Amino acid sequence: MTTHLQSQPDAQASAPVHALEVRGLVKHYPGVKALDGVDLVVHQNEVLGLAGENGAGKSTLLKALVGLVRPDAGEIWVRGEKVRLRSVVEAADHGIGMVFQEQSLVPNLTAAENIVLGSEGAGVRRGLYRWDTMRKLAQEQLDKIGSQIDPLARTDTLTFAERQMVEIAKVLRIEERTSHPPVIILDEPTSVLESAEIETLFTQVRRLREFASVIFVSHRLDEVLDVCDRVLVLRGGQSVGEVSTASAAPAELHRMMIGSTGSEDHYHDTAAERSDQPLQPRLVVKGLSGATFRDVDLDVHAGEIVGIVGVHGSGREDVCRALFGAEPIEAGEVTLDGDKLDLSGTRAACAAGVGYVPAERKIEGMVGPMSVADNMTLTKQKSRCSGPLVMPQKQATLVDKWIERLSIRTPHRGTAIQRLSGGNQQKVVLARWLVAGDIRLLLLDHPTRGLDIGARSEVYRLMRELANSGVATVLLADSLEEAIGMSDRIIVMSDGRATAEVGCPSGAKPTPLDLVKEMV
Amino acid sequence: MTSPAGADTEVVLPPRPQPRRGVSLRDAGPPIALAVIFLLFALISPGFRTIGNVQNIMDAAAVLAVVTCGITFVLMMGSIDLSAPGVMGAAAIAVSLLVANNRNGNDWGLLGVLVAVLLAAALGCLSGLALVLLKVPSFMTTLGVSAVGLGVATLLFGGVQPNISDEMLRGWAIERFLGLAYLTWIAFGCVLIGWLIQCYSRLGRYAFAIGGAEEVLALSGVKVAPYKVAVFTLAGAFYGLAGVMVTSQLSAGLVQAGKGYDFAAITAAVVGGTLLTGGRGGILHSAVGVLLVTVLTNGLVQVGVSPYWQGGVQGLIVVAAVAAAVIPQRRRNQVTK
Amino acid sequence: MSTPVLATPDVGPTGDTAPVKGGPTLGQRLTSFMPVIALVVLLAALTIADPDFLTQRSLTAAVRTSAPLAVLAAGATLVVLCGGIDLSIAALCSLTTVLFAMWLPDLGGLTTLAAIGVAAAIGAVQGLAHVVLRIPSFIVTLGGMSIFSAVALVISDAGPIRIVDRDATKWLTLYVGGVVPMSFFVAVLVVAAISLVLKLTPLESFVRATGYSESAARLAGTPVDLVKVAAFTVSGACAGLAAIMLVSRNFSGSPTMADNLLLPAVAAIVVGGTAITGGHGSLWRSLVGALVITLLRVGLPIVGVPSAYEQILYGAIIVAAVALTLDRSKVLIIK
Amino acid sequence: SEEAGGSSSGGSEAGACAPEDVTLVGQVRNESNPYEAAWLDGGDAFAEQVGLTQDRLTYDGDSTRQQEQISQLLAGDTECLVMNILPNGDSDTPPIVEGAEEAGAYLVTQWNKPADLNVADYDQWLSHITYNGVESGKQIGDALAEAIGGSGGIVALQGILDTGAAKDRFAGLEESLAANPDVELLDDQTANFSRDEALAVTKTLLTKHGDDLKGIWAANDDMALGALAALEQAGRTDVAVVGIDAVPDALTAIEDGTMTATVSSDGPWQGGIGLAIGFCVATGELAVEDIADEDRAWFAEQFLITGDNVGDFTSPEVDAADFECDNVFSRSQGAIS
Ligand SMILES: Nc1ncnc2c1ncn2[C@@H]1O[C@H](COP(=O)(O)OP(=O)(O)OP(=O)(O)O)[C@@H](O)[C@H]1O
Ligand SMILES: Nc1ncnc2c1ncn2[C@@H]1O[C@H](COP(=O)(O)OP(=O)(O)OP(=O)(O)O)[C@@H](O)[C@H]1O
Ligand SMILES: [Mg+2]
Ligand SMILES: [Mg+2]
Repeated sequence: MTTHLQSQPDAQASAPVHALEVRGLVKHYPGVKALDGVDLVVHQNEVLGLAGENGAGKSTLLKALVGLVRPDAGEIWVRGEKVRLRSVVEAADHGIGMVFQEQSLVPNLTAAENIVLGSEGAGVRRGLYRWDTMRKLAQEQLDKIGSQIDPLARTDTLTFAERQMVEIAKVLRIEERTSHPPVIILDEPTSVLESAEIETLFTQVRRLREFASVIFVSHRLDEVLDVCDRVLVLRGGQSVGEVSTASAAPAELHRMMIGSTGSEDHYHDTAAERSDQPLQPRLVVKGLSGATFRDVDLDVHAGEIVGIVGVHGSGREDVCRALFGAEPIEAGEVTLDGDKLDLSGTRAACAAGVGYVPAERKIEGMVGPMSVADNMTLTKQKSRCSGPLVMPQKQATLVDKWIERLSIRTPHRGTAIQRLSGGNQQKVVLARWLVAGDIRLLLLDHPTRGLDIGARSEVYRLMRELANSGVATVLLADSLEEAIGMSDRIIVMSDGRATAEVGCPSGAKPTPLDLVKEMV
Repeated sequence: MTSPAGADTEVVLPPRPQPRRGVSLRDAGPPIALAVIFLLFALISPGFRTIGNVQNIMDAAAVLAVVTCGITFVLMMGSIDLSAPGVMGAAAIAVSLLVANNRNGNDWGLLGVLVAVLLAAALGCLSGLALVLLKVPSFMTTLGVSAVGLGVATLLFGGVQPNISDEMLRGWAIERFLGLAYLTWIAFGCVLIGWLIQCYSRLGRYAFAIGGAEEVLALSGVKVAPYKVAVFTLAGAFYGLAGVMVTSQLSAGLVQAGKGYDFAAITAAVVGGTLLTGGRGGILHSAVGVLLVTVLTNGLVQVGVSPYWQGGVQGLIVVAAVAAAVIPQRRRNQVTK
Repeated sequence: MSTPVLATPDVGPTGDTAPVKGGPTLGQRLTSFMPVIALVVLLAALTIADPDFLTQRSLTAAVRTSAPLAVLAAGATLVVLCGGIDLSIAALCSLTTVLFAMWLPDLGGLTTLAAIGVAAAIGAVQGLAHVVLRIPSFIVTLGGMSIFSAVALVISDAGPIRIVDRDATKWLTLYVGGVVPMSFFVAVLVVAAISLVLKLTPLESFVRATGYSESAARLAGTPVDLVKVAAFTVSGACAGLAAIMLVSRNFSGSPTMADNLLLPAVAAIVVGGTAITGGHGSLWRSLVGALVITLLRVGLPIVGVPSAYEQILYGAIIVAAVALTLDRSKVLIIK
Repeated sequence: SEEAGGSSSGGSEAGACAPEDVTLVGQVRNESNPYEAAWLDGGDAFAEQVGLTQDRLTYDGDSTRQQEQISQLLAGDTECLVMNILPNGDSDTPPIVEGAEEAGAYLVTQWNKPADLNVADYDQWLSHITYNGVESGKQIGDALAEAIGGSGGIVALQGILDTGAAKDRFAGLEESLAANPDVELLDDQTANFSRDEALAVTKTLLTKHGDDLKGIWAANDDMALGALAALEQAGRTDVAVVGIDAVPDALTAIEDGTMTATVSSDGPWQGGIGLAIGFCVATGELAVEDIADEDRAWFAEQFLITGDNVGDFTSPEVDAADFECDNVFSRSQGAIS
């Protein structure tokens, strides 16, 4: 059931005033119109989903709702009152709080401090901390989401997922701050979570609905349909339609997002495309040991995608980094196409034709202030140089080709990458390994984290293409489904050891449950 | 670890995921280096291991410790502060003209000290304001304020050396309690206050947080600018007190009272484990760093290293100490600036 | 959760994202000229204070004076661009003046090359210590500073060494076209050469990537360590060249000759608008910064500002100059 | 400048200047120490005497900055420029001399000059005045030896190691030690002519040598005063201290009996005399050729000040008669050998 006009109030939301209403919001950035007259209505006690491609303007819209982005035009109404939001504090005073897409915790403070940051309340009196109160306040928040995290642990000792929990606990402080029912905004909260935690989060979201309104963003459309009451679709900075989740299917949503139709296997998993495996594996890892992993054996054939799954702390990430020479190893032998792989540093790995896409894009993946073009050609200088000299024309042609191929939304190849939306940034990082075309082994750590379904599909297609052209791929997938969908074989790791291997040939895929059994 | 995290966790908590590698060793490095160097000197030189010399080391560390207290907060924010020479000079001259002295009839006593410290705090505040209002990096604002402070001091100095005759202020350097000069106790007080500020005040914690992730504070609705200004003001006050202490020691107000203390204090803080990029370390780290530097200076004289070589040997040992301290925390993709 | 079966958009970039020209805007162009504007304003102010200041002789002298500072600052700018700092430049420069003076009688014309070579090698050693031992550059070079000073003191027997044979440095005292002092000409050449090499090769990306985000640069396979060592090496070589310039000016080498140039050199870098946090900036900016700092150092007293006020003005002006020159769109957080 | 000059030959037109056209420049390290401030005041006094003003330049003890200022100065109008310069170190003199020679400015230097640089080789470099550092070092050494009764241990605080003054004075001490075989030099350290550094170094030396230490020889009064502060803080009254320069505080200390001896160089006179010589030549009252070779580089008279004669020096005055053109070399103690 799709309506392309949203002014007519939904029958089920009978409340006289909307919790939040946005009219004609416009925001320009140099070269981009991030928001182009967005309208949005959030009813009391509902979960509104927000869907749209990377760069559709979701984060910008949401940041405008918490006073971080000043819109160029348009109005924001909170509970029937027109407001101007100039800061996070003002938004919080109106009962609007947000969990940001990029993690935003202070790493060297305790979890408790992060949770109460900016609204310490009784935790601080006359500028002095009262740690007991502080911990109690934080514990209350953590209890709400049933988290076991020690409030006095330093945040940088927590895992990614734990930190995400702290963020959610933090935004829930808004309940204490206002007497009105709050509006809580979650911008891609699940992209870094595992399925168990996602369930916890959804329980929270459903609990929140009892007394608050929630705006929820995710690129996993099934999730959106699962947890939301209504989904608003954004495209090119405009609201293009609304879907009631009771009846919609992901495909329909997706069609609205991209504005065209089409149907294809999401994972492009067609057995026919795969060539016969050579006898000799391309990558052979024997007894690899490091600080967080022991005796890992692994082999990957050319053209094969091997997924590694495991719970947090399984050490799979460090194995990946070690194979790229970014983490020291204590023992073990690694060969690539029969030659010993030099693990002494990242440069040697690059030279040997190994590529690595790190999970923490913002810190490790990209050089924020540098241009899209420079980020894309940073590794494979050969692709833009002739001899020792950089050829700007050669670079421009090449970069534009890849911008087009991967549908990277950027005003220009010279735009600083930090100005792009998260998904588009990830595409640039991926492109970095593809420009030279001499890659033999690709290590992908959550390569689709934060990507919209179209982009993700594009990445999957790329991975397939690469595999078919003979690249061996190690994949730490974003979800078990992704691992199953993409991999030819899956290695299960726990406590730093490879504990099982599950084959998943095309047509005979295991279910996520099969894997979970192996993981615990 | 100076974080209060461990201090009041009396409830039993669920088991943590294994701690990050190297956390404990990172903080243990500087104290170990201090102990090793101290023992080494004690072995080599009989003069070094006397009680008198240990008292002397503590006394000699007093001024540097106070300066370092101030600079630590700035470094914790990830900023840098080169204003100590100017601010100390201005405070030194100011206090020597306000307490009983040979230049004018003032005899303000403790009030004079307070005014000098306030003047210094105002200069510090100036650095902070220039940083947040003009958005000029602290490296430059503090360098500028240092020059301004020296200029103010030279103006006040006016060609005739001000000498203090104030008994109280002179007594700070001379009179002793439990074998240590009052000034040394003042330094202890400063370290204690600094530590309390760092652990129990919003200012201290926010300074720490600003060094960790400034942009996040803004996302959380915290206005960082006032805290930055406050930190520079606090640092200025510490420098001012240090300037007063130098004046007390020399019984005279010198424009050059703070010469060299900027780099000495940064060295001490960094040797103690405070990172120049901010967000790590703290007052207790810095205190260890101050002792390390002072022990080195004293020990090299005691051992009789040629004055030509002393600076070089000290530099070498500082580098070696830091190198030894970072070895346990070395990681492949660690960023070293 | 099910595996969604969805369409792949195999169309190009959708919607309104047709690439627009992304060249620098007028505002951006203006900020990159800010150091020059600051220089002109300062010169105008000095001329108003003392009209005699704006004579060709006087300007030539100022430009000549700025040469060693400019070379020192230019070299150290590379290290700053990589995200580090080199505090040893001044001490290394002093040491090189001593080495030059000591070697000149034996090596003759080769001394210049030998001295610069040794300075470069010393810079490289510091760079290696920084990347291999993972000691912050601030500490390595702070240590280097005191070590070089000590060595210089010891080998020179704590005194200046006079140069009798001035032929080896005479070329630096000549004038190009009768007006441009050779030393400044050389400084410009050095800046131009280094800038060109950076611009035309991938080195510039390497340096900037290292300075903006070292871990990302490393994971992209950029030769971070090599780039840093190279930066320190160039910085050392520049300190060596600055030493030759000082010797040509002072007719002697002395173990403390350049020590006081450290803060002015760093100030020149920052006044030029290079971000002290790394990544953003250029050698040209430092060259202009060096001119600004030189005008402040020599101009203020010469136009008759009394010593105490001179310091206050100096402080105020360098802060104001940076407020003018720093391109804040490139530096997100000002520390 | 149009007046007919009295000079006969020479590269420059010596004596071509009308008195009112003469520019007087005095340059010292900084105005923030009493000795150099007094020097500049002496220059002002002379300038007033001839109806002119003196341009006061300071370079903050920074050799490069001194050179930069001089070359900028010489790039201006140099026709009737008279400079009385305190070069920062020996090596700073040759470029100043050559610059002045080329530009035709009249130059008098004081204190620092490389031994092999001959003033008579130049036309514009009128004179170099210094004090016999070996002599003064020896004088206070002897005074110190006498004060400690001819035998016992002493320590030496050296000045900035690469200055001629520091070296000469220390050489004087060594001569004195040779003459007083029972006096033993226990240690020598540098405190860089700084009061603050002297305080710290002396404290360490006091604990190192304890009661063996009977006397402190300091290469200038600032360090002597720092040492006195250290002694006061250590509660030691049995240690004799000597210095050089006769700064007001040292004279007070000698009056009080806490310090033993110092040597006066008469700063105000130094500030005036250099300008006076230059002025006399510039206006033609004195011709360079007429200056005797032994007056081109000479030792000026210095006075050992002890408790006996300190009263004569406590209020230094410039005597206009000293600056008369036929009197400018009256304080000469002979040519520098
Ligand atoms: N600070 C900025 N400066 C310039 N352009 C920006 C800025 N922030 C966002 N944009 C642009 O605005 C558009 C919308 O970005 P936004 O982050 O809102 O997308 P999004 O829908 O959240 O995408 P994603 O799913 O990838 O997070 C993008 O084209 C992006 O490049
Ligand atoms: N460099 C490090 N120093 C200290 N601890 C680390 C380091 N890297 C990882 N860890 C910890 O080691 C454990 C293993 O982490 P790793 O990221 O390899 O697991 P993972 O299976 O990839 O988890 P995820 O699914 O969250 O990516 C985690 O608890 C992590 O916090
Ligand atoms: Mg987004
Ligand atoms: Mg991981």
